[in-house]
Amino acid sequence: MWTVLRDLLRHNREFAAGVCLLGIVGLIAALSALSPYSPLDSYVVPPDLPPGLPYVLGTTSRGQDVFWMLTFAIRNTLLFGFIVALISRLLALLIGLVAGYAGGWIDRALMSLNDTFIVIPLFPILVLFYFVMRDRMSWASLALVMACLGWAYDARLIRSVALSLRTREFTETGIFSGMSMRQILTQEHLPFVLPIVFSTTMNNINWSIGLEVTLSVLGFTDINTPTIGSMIYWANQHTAMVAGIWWWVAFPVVLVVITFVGLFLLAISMNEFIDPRSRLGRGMQ
Amino acid sequence: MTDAVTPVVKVTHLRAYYSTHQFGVQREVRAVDDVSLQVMPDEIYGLAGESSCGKSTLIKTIAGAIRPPLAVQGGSVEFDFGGNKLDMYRAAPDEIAAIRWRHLSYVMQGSMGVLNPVRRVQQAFVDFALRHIGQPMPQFLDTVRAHLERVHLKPEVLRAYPHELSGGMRQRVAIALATVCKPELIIADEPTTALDVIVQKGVLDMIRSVQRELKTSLIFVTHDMAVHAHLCHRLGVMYAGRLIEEARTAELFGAPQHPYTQHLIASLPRIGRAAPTQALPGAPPNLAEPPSGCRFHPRCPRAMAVCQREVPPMQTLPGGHRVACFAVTPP
Amino acid sequence: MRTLRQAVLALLAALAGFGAMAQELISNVPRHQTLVVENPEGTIRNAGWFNYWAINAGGQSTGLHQLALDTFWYIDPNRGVNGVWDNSLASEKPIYNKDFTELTVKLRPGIFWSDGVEFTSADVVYTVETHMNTRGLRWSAPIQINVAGISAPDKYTAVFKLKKPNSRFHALFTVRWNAMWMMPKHIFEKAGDVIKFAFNPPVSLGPYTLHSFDPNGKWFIWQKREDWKRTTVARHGEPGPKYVAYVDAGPPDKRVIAQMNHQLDIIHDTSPEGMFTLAKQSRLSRGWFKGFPYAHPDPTLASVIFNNQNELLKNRDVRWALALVIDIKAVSMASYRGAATISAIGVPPTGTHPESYHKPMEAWLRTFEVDTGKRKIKPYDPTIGKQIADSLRPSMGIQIPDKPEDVAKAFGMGWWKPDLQAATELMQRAGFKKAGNQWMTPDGKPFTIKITVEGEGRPVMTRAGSMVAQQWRQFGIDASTVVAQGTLNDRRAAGDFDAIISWSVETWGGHPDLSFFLDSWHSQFIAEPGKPQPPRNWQRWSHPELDKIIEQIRTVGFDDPKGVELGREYVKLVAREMPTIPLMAYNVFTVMDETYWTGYPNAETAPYTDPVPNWGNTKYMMVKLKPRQAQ
Amino acid sequence: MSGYAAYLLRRVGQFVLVVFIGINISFVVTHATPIDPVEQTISATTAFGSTSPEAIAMMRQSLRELYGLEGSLWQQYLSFWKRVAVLDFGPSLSAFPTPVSDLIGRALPWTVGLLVVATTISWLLGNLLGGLAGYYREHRGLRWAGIVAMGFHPIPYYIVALLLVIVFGHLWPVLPISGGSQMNLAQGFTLDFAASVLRHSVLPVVSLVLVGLGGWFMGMRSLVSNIVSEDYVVYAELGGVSRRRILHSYVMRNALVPQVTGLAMSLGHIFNGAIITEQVFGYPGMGSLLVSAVHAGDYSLVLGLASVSIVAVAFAVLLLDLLYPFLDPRVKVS
Repeated sequence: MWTVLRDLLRHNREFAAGVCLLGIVGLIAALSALSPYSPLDSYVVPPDLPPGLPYVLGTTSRGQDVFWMLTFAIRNTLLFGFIVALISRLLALLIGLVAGYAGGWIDRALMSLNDTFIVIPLFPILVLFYFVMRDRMSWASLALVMACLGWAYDARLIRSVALSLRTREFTETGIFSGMSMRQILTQEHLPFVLPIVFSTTMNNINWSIGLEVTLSVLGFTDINTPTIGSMIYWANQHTAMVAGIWWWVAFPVVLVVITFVGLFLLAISMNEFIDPRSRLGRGMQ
Repeated sequence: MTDAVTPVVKVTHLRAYYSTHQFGVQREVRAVDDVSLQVMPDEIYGLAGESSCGKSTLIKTIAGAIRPPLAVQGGSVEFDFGGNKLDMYRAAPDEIAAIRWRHLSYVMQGSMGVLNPVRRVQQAFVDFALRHIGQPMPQFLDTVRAHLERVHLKPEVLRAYPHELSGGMRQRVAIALATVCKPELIIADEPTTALDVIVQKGVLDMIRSVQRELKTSLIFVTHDMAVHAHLCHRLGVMYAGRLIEEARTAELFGAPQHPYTQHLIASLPRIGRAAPTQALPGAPPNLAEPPSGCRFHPRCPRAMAVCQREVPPMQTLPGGHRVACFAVTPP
Repeated sequence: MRTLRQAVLALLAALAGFGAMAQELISNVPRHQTLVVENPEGTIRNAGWFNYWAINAGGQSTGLHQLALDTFWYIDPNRGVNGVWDNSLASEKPIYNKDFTELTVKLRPGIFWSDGVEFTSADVVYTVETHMNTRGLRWSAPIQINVAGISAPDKYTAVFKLKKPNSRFHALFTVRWNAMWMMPKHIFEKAGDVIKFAFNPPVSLGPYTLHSFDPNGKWFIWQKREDWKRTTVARHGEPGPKYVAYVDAGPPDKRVIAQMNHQLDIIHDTSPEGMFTLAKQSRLSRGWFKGFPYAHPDPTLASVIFNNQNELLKNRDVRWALALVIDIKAVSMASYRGAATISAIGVPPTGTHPESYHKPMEAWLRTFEVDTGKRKIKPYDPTIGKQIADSLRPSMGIQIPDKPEDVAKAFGMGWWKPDLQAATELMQRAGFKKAGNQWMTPDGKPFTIKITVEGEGRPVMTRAGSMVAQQWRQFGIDASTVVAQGTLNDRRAAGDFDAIISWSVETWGGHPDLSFFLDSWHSQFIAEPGKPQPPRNWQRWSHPELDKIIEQIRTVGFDDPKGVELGREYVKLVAREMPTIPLMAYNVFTVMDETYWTGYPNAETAPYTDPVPNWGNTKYMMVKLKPRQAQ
Repeated sequence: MSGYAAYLLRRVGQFVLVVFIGINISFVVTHATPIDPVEQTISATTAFGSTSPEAIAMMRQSLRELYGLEGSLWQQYLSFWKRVAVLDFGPSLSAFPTPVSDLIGRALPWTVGLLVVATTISWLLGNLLGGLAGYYREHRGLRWAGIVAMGFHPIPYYIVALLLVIVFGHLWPVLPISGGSQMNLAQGFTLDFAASVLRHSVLPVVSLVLVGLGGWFMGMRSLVSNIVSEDYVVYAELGGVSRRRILHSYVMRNALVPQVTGLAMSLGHIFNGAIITEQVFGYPGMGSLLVSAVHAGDYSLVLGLASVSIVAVAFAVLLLDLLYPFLDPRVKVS
């Protein structure tokens, strides 16, 4: 695995670029630990200063240092993406592998459920969830809800692989040697689907971050937690764009776009490595 | 055969390598290395050899069916269709396109997948042959139907989708497609290997009859010596990317010169032979780094010192029998 | 390939074409004859509905109640075109009998509906009786509760018989934002079920009639009536604009962009930053104040409203402690960038109120004392308004007034001095303990407060809320804000909050009477915890003294000076009790672009009405507007 | 043909399932909202005027009757399904008594129009360019097209829309950044109206296309670059079939099959994008209506909108599924 990564890094431009971009983003997120200010406090620095020294990326109309806010924002946003991805991966794996392995009516049932979740427009439903949960709609609960909605597309990919594994002889031998379904799935099949899981993770993170940003920009999430979305939200509250405080919107947008492109490059390079035919998880936006 | 007739295709010192460049590692597989041969009009020329000995690559190269990473490194492939001469690797693409199917057609290895899965069989005939046959559609279709009769197919197959046909039928369609324009040269790459024995027999007979009828030349590749014996006029044997022996079929089977050929023939099952033939030691070489000198020497029972140093030249014995081996000395 | 390239080029060309294609803002309506106004209601879901009297009807401030509806009286939140009080459909002020059980209204003759029918007492009787006989109309309830009967002795007189004495009954027909509008008898009596009647197109009693509207509810265009002379505003002159368009102008930044491109003459409200941007970049844009703080102080008192039914907040000491933690200067900066008019007392510092309340009570406030249990402190700092002005002068320069009375007018007078020591003492007296940096409730749990704010709906208030939360947090209280966008009204009514940034004090502005909100503060109306609380005692706070004051006010006349004295008693009471922490007037950044029209109201030279364009009172603005260049 | 029938049956079954699950979710969620439409109405009605408290109490009472909010949740659920059957969602509570179906009827055409146009453009353009890029690997222009498309693809709809608003609303104000058509223009099949609508839809469509394009582009490109090595393509080249012919009848034609499935699978996401975009551009469609309805606590309207969106998307998917067999003859037997 490591050698593969090393080779990819050396010889696959997309992969290398993706790693670099994410490296930058990750570094910025890590810096949040060093922030001199609490992300919740405002008017800790003079407002509306353009980028320069001592405030590298300028300050907001709320008297916050854009750079340090950004570190918290991107940290939380990434964390959010990872949590969603993690939980939804588990779901996707479970359903995908079981469906693929079991086949028959179980497969059919799971897949029609799966297709349902692929087709249903999620945004209205997320908005509705917000209006049920209101201030209980914390960042964590949103992550949970989105994880429960965001597994379908990848479950399909995993299932298709599992389906092909099912007919391989090692599965047969596994069955004859009396392995339980759980054993076969975890010991025999899991290793094969892991690469796909990895690449879909990237797309899934993109997807969840995208929605999180959208929702919080529309004020449909908890605005106390600094995320890229809530940063833009506050900027809009202060009509930063027209007021000429462009750095308040520009830098979050740039950073989040870097993140997206980075993750995305990783995903496609992984994809090409795994399986040139795979569909790049399109539609996950 | 008299020298007055010129060969349909003349291959000289042809070299075609697979060169891959992956993760910075340059690999070169010498699949076809310095091969020369000729095919005469109205002749079935067989190419024999174990799988992965380069025979498929050779005819792909002859047919100009090469795409990266396979590339021609040297030599030439010259066609002569009734005075209309051209060189596959020096002629302009449209010239090549012009001769394709009109003069030179091709039956692929495992012809199962050669038909566009989402379009009806008829479309294939239209795409491939219409412009050569140059008739208005209705007549053209009649011609096609007539031709299908030849290969014992009902005209209905034209309306069918590939997936609706059995393997054998698809094979026949492929062959019908390859022969419908009555080309001078047909290159057939293991056209029957994917079929079960009964169907195989039928297809072979059909190929022979069609060939007799159309007087086309045919390059026929298979690893199955029995098929060769049954079908071919002349036979070339390849080993590790090189042509090592070539002779009229009867002669080759009767008096094989090259140790490898002898082994091939010997290993054929014969009625009334008790002793099983002993297998050759070792395995065919890896063409990425082939043995020096004669590529067969590591396995050759009659290997000599020279075999390791030098590449044995192709020498012509009486009756056009050609062989590349130091152990063989012309009388 | 070539074909593809050509296709792409063609596409681009087409786009460019679109871009270049010049387009009038409004089709077939000359821009220079049109006033374009933002309607803060945004997109009207059922645009084709003009029956204002049916609850949940379509838009209200789509121009409908500013230009097409009318009723007896108007009270102006500022000076008024011709005095604060204007007899509109009525020709005289309300005439009560001495025990306030009968109200006589004299009507103005010669007023006509836009379809040529004259407006008479018959319409009044119809309107009132319809509300008496129909449930679920907008004013059914107040009418059914108050009115025993109505009669029309003659064409121009209407007499209300009231069920019980009520010296404020006329308020129902006195426009402050809106009031009970008159219905056209001749239309509605033919309409069948009043609740199901769309009243489209509306028959107008005002100087404009509906010209056209967007079925998707994004714009409504009104056209001046030929016979505008036969409407009530004619007394003040001819309305300037031939057309008035009320539009959904989108989010704050889009509004600013629109006005910069001179496509939006009046922005209803934007962020302070938006206001400053326009002041800087758009030569002809101006606010209520010519310079800083620009915004119009509505007669609305933005406050931190406690839920007084919350066990922890029942204790006055806690409420006072929380008040003393707040640094109003920071709140003013955070919310309004300093452009706020602060008020320490429970009356908005706007309209005539500074004269009637703030100035007279200054002396009392200076001597006012709070007992922290350990000592007595004088919390009031009369210089805070001035301090804010001074802190802004370096950046804003000459825009900041320096005459004390101007400073007081723009920034307010004094407020409570932050005093963490006193706050700590009060908290301790209330039984709270500080564990490390965290205040613990008497029963040992961490003291947490969630401040509910409205979010995008009211950016400025949201910003104020998060600043207050921050200050409380720094004092050691686990405080945070909760965005209740869209659900705020709901939660406010349900008492589903610890503290909420909103207002339970709204007044006439132009008239010292406080009954407009105060009457509803009587303990008789307080809902059980969890049960919905009727407006406007959102703090669910009651006090025997308050009840006494309210009951007395009910018995004195509207203009009786005794009302003001009682009002001051109320002010003292809430200052002692601190049921809500008054912050500042709700300043509205209404921005007016003088590219096409001049004569907008303003604080210095023409305070004739409230520029905030969703007020019914803004009908008076139309007669003052003049086209800038006659084209 | 029985194969086809079976396929048909399966797809219709899927359609029913989607509608059922989707609508149940939205029913449960909407009825779990803490928003009480009556209180919402009252506070909206009495926000500014002076209304005495006992008056409010009375109003509350009569509103409950008016809105017919009596009845158990189960009864409401049943009656709701009856309504869904005839697409009548009762009166909107925040726009009483206008029927929800009217409001949706007014918004739907806008969203559908936006969606259809944007999706068609991005799908066709993306597949065309992607196909060419996969076939003519060396073409520089196509390389760049690919890079641009990939650059935009991962960015969420909202951000792209925001950027467009900033650019065309602020830096270079040539295109309208809000609304669906010019003011005071009668809606109808007039040239002016059409032009105005077109003009107003440029930016929303562009933002949707920018995001959508990349996916199709890359999907198609990777498909094509695999298909060119398929036997039937190689064989056609050996057969001297013209490159054009090979490109569309062999390569693209085969690549389109999975791309159509892809389209069906991503319709839901595209719909999300459309309503988000509407929100940003103040476009008078379902998206704007949904958000405003949610703010007004009008759950009959919200429920209606959610249901219609789900049914509409599911239906669109069904249509594509039904077309699929004509694209891929193999379906009929499998």
